[in-house]
Amino acid sequence: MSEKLTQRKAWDIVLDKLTKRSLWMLHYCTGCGAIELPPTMTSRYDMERFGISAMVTPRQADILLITGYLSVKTLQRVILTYEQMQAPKYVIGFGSCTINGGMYWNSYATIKSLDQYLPVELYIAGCMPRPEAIISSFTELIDRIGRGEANSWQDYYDNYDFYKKNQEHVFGEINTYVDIKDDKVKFGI
Amino acid sequence: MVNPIMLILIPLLTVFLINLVNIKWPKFSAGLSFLAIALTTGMAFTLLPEVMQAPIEVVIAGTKAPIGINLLIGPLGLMLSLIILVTSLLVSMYSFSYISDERKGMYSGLFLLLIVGSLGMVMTGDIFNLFVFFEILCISSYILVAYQRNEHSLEASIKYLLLGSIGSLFLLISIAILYRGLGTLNIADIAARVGELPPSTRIAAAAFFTIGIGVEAAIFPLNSWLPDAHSSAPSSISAMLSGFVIEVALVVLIKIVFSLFAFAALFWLLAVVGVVSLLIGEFAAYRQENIKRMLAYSSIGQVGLILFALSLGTEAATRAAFLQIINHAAAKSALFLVSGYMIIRTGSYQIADYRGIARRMPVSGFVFFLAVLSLVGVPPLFGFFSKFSIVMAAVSSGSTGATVLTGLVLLGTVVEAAYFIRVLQHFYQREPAKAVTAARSERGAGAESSIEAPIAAMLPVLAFALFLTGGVLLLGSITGLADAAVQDLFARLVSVLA
Amino acid sequence: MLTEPVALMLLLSVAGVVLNIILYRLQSLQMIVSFLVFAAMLALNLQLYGTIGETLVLPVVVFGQAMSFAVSPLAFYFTLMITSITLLTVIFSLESLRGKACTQAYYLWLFLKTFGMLGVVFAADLLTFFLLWELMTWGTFFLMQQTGGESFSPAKKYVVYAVSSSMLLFLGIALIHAWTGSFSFREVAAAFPHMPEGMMLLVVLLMTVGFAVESAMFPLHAWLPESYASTFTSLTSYLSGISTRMGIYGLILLLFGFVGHELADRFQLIGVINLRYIVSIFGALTIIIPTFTALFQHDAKRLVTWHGIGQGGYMILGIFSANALGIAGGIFHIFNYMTYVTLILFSIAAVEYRTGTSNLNKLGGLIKRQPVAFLGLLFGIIGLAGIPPMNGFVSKWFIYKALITEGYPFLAISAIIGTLGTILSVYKLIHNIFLGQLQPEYNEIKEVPFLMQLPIWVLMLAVFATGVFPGPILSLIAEIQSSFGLAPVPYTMTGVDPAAGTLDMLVITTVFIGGLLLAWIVFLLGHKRRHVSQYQNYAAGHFLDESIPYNFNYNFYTGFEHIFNPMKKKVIARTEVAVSSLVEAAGDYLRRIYTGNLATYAMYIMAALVVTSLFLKELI
Amino acid sequence: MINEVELMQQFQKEFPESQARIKRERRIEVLLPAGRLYEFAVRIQKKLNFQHLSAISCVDWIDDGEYELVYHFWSYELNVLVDAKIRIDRENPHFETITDLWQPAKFFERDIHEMFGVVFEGNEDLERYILTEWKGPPPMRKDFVSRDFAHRFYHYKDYEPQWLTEMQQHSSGGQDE
Amino acid sequence: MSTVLWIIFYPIIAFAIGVILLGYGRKFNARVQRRYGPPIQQVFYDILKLMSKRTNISHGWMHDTALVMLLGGTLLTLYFIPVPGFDFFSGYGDFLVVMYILLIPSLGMALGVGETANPNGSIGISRALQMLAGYDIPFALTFIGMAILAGTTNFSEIIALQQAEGIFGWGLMTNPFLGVAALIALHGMMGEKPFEVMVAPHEIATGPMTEMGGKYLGMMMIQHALNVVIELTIYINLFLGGAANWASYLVKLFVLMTLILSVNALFGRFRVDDAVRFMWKVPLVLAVIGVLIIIL
Repeated sequence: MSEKLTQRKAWDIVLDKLTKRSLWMLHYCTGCGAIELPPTMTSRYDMERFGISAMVTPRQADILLITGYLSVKTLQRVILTYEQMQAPKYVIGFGSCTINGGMYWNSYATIKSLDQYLPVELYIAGCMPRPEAIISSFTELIDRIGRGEANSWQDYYDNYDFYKKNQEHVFGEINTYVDIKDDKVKFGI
Repeated sequence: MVNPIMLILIPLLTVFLINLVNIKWPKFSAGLSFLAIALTTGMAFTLLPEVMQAPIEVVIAGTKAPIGINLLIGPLGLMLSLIILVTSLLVSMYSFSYISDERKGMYSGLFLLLIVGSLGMVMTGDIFNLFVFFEILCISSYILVAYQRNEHSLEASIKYLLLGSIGSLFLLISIAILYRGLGTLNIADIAARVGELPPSTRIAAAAFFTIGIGVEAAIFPLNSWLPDAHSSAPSSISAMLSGFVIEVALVVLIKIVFSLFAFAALFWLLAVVGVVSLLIGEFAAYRQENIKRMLAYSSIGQVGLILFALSLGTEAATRAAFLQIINHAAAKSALFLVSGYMIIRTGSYQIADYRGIARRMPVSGFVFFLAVLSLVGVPPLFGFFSKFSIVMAAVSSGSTGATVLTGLVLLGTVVEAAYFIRVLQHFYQREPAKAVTAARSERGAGAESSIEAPIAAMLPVLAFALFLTGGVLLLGSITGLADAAVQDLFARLVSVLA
Repeated sequence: MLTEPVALMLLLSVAGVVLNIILYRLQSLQMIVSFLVFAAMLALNLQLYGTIGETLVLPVVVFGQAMSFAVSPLAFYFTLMITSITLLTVIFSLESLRGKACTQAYYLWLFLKTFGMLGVVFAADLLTFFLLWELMTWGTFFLMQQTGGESFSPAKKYVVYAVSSSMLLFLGIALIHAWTGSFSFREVAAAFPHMPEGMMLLVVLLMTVGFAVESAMFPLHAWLPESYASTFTSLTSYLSGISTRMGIYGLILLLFGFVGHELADRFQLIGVINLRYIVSIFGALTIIIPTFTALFQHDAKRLVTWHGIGQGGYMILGIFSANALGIAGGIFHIFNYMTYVTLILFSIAAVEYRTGTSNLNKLGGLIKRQPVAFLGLLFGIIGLAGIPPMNGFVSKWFIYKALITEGYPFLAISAIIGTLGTILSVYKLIHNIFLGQLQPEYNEIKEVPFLMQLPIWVLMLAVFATGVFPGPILSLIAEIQSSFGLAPVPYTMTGVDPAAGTLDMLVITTVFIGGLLLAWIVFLLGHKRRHVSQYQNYAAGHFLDESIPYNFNYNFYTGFEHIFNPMKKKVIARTEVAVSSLVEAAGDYLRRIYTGNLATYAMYIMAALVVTSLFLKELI
Repeated sequence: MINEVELMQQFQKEFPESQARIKRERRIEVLLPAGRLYEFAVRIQKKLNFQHLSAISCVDWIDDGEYELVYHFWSYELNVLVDAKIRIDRENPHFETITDLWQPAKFFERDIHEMFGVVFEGNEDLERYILTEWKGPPPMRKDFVSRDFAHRFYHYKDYEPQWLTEMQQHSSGGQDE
Repeated sequence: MSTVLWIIFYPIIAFAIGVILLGYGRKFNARVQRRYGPPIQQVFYDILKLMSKRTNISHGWMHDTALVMLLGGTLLTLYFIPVPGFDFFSGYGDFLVVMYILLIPSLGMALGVGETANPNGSIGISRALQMLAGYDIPFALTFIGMAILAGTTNFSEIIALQQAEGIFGWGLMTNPFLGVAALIALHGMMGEKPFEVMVAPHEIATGPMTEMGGKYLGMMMIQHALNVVIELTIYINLFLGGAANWASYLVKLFVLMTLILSVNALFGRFRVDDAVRFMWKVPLVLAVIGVLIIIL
């Protein structure tokens, strides 16, 4: 996670303090961890208290949850979804499978460490973490955004070649019609 | 001042001349008949101004009534003879190229006889002469219908012959009743003394007379011969038959009914029968596949319309009827002549085989199109004004019955427009039928070459078309002539009996 | 006498017909000549305003009535529309018909039709009116079947409808003539009230049904969609723009010229139901049923022609409401409708010119290639749906206000149902053609040439300008109303006089533009935005590219399909088939009378003899 | 209703070179030579009315150098499952398809082709559908060791956080090798 | 002078009320599901976050202009609805104008969503338009009924009439059938649960908002907030006697919002054609009865 220190203007500080209260999570169940999300949403843990609610399309989402193991085939779809999301966006890796391959460490079909392919903001340890862990990760994320340190997404724009090389190593060329380098210039990230 | 008798003598003498000439030089017969008609037409036109003032009375030197020729030419008679002569002039020009087999001499002779018959009927003042000319007319048309000698036309002409002879028999009976009752054969005398006859004999004479002439005038129940006869006759002859023969018979019927048997009930009966035959003609034509039968049924319809207009009894209606007669003569003859060459080129009578023919016969297609529009009554053409005045006259005659009948007439027009437009669209289809592509003419061998009729045949057709479009300009003079004819007719009208 | 604009205009259109006959094969010459003649006619038309009130009598005398023409405010209003739309159609077709097959007679019939319409509108007596009305209907028939092939059968159906309608008119005119003895409008109008009750009802019924067929009122509208949509699209816009409105002109003439309002109310049936209310009910049905049929059309042109019928219903509702505002709304709606429907159809023609098809299921995403056509269609559909600031709204507002003040809630709600149906089908039109994914085969198409864009720009300006400043047109309509002796509409330059109702289009538009500016500022508050390709789209993680058709065009309103399917029983089409088979059966039956064997024929003659003699005997 | 014993005798009689035995109640196992399978399948489907082909599985006998294809036929009336086993060569695995008899065979054969590399002639749709991006050998073969491949192909994070080592000392669990 | 102030600040006040109403709605829903629920100002946070998104994607110039048209149309409608203390514009456009201006935002959104070339969006729009046809017919009939009853189509005159006789002069009291029909139709117009066919996250991925990200979605939420205020105010003006002062206006707003939210929280979503059939059965019949009472 690159520690890019941006000179943050006064307005950005206030903005971060306010926008941290509203995060929309992309309800995209990639692995076995997705079953933990309904309890966090419903009345017992109710993540909506923190302003986090589930959204269906990547355009509207801020958080992308990678819940569990990622086979090569799903990784393509995850990357397409990630690139369709609007910055600032945060990837949260669920469980040990995203950290170092987890239970499928020796499988030929699953990727071992997520941050080779996507800039990951937070990891939640556990094979599958319980709702309390998810809630604590969300609060951690909210504090980070508040402090203005949650800018792992800039890392994807900065060293896109590193990510691109790893991705092509695993599944060859895909065309997501999103030109990251051109976006970096256009949006001035 | 040429003596009106010449109008009948010249064609009659030419008939004998043709038979002589035919032995050595058969080719000249058609030319001779054309010349004769042209001469007669010229003379008729010279008579026009004088007749307008007063009808001419011609009595051949004192011969006894039944044999001597007693002519009475008024504006009505002259107008009809002009129609007859002009139409037959153009049709004879058409038949130069249309009739080309060895029996051309006979054809021209009978052609002239037909003209003599109709001229005589129109001009005669003597009732027996009327019968004589009526016989000449019928016999010549029987033979001409059978001219093509195929199985279909022979059967049609036999039917026509038998029905026609029944008709002339009734006519003879009616004349006999009148002669026995009044002892004279001159129409004017009969008209003056017809009151003396007891009502029952008068009714019998009227009934026999109406049915007698009615067969030839194609009134509803009596016209069963018409579809076969007109469709199987050679096109030039069916053009003549539809063009003026039926109309002449109809006008003569009305003239005699006006002068001798002017019963109000008879007028109503004829009006109703007129509308009924209009509807039958139009509805039957709607389902026809054979083009000439369709035109024949359409003639029945149009004659019905004319009969309805004539039997309304008002001056405006009669003038409108005369205009419609002129319109029908021009339009229907054009249609028959055009379809004549279509049949020759494609070798079939079925409309289905004429798909896309207008592309290869552009001029005839266009004339067919114009004639149809005129018959249906589309404004700039002549037909519109005749139909317009008929409806106006019928409705302004005031009686609710007439308005209802006019409604039916308009319904007939809608049906007529429907089937004629269907045929027209069929002609202008993009992809031609097999028969049309196979058709060849002397003009060129290619599939796209024009299979138009030869020039001699096209000229009369174009003349008719020109009349239909240009006729509007000389509408004033035509209505003037028609007015004079109406006055002449109404002068004879005996007080209308109950 | 010949210098008057009226005579010149009629003469020019006849000259146009003759010229086109002469230049039958040379299409380019035809185009230039027609363009010049129509331009001259429009110029003449503008001078016409000064000569309102004058009459022109032609030497041609038919049936004792000289053919006479007069310039009334209503005539000026309609000729303004006729000449302007014809000029626009000609300009449009200069480019869109270049090199197309079977267009030799295109301008010929266009001139014939224009001559017919001008004659009808200028006519000052019933004879000229009917003569040129026939000419006009036949002109429409020939215009309809320009493209040959499949356009023939709908054209034939039109002939049957048109001929029967003109026959009804003919009978009505004949009856009027029989009663009043003359054709000219003045005497007829004077003698009309004294006509006996039964005869007047018959005449009014005949004439109304005759005009209803031509203006495609509800039960008699079946001929319009198929026949208008199967000819060239520029002709479709010309026909649906002005041709069906001649029927409305006839209705106006009949209702205000002859019958007059107090008479129309005299045919009391039950309580409030009188002749006017019955025709308004038919008007309301004309709005609802065609609009909801348009909803399910798969072809752009048919969709718009079905709307043509629907919008006719508004005009009928407006005219037949006995309220100054309503009548002004109805007449104003004729002008509005002409502007935006021709605009829509020109845009569809532009699309068809480039893509070759107007099938809604095959098109999509053309906004990227034909922005001008899109803008044209957008302005057109806003006008058609009657949403401010376009002119469609103003005339609809007038009609609603009149219906509410007169206390006809169910007519007003039927109008609103019509508007909603219009909005739905109109959105389907613009969505299926311009929005959505661009199909790979339309990648290279370009915008239409300038000559085709010019009419679109002109009409867009007209639709917007008359929307914001309806004043000038309303002043003309007020003049029309006073010429018929009705109370003129209380109008102001930008809307309605505050006393009669609250509508000021200028204020609405300025506030709208203010709102847009404010929204634009809010839009700029966010960070920069970037245009992306159409394949960068949410498809639940699926990769999109050219090979995947990713459009929702077919069966756009599935919900309504379930609701309306049981109701679609095609009653009108079945009645038509029944009538034609009845005629065929009658034809077959009557043909059998001529059996062919001699004996029956002889028997017929004997029977005729017996009948005639019996008939005469007991009557003497 | 014929029971398993009679069924087995019938197989024995018609296919003398096959060994049929009853594994347990309602389960019959038939070892067939490769060539006779299609005949057996036709026989069992048409005559004995075994409508259901529940699965085709493949066993990799790496020692014998053979694949074993097991066809599981099931009959609804007899409620009996017949496993027909055949052996084919492992290096160049080929066998004819039975998709004309049973439609689902298309899917089973495609799966075996992808995982084991067996080519079924006559089955025109043997395209890959699970491991779409896989470039390596058919992964289910025994000679393909997934762990070595994973270590070579994927990147592992050297992950020795401080708290993990403390936990391991206190915890009673065994070492993770 | 006061009208200029009103013109400038009125949208901001309306936006604030709208945001609070929506926040209150989400809190209300949470509490019905026995959840704690987000803070009242949650909607404001959401809008702020959306507007501050760093990257925004658009599918063409029409996508942007349509969004501007969406918000612009709503602001236009806002000015034409009389609110206590500010009915300057209702002198220039009566409720017929308002009924038609209400259509501009939906048309704008439809064009923008169509431009995004996403079938989910198009299906969402087709459902929204069908629902529009569904609820607008009874709604319009109640309008017309009230107009005929009051004899005028001008908003402020209708309000004045209702306030003349105090509580019994309210539209709801004088003609309960029209009032109830309008309430059900209003429910459909707000797009609340039983009739929430447009934004159906489970079926068509939030329908029209599928491709709207960042500031586009922000603008749509601003518009939604304003729209809620507009629709409620229309109902209040026609049937609850308008508002003499701001206090009663706010109370009426919240009471009406609670009523609608309570129905919204309990119901599942109708299918489109069932929703439209319901709208053309119950409220339409009620409205027709109401109108018949008026004209007979």
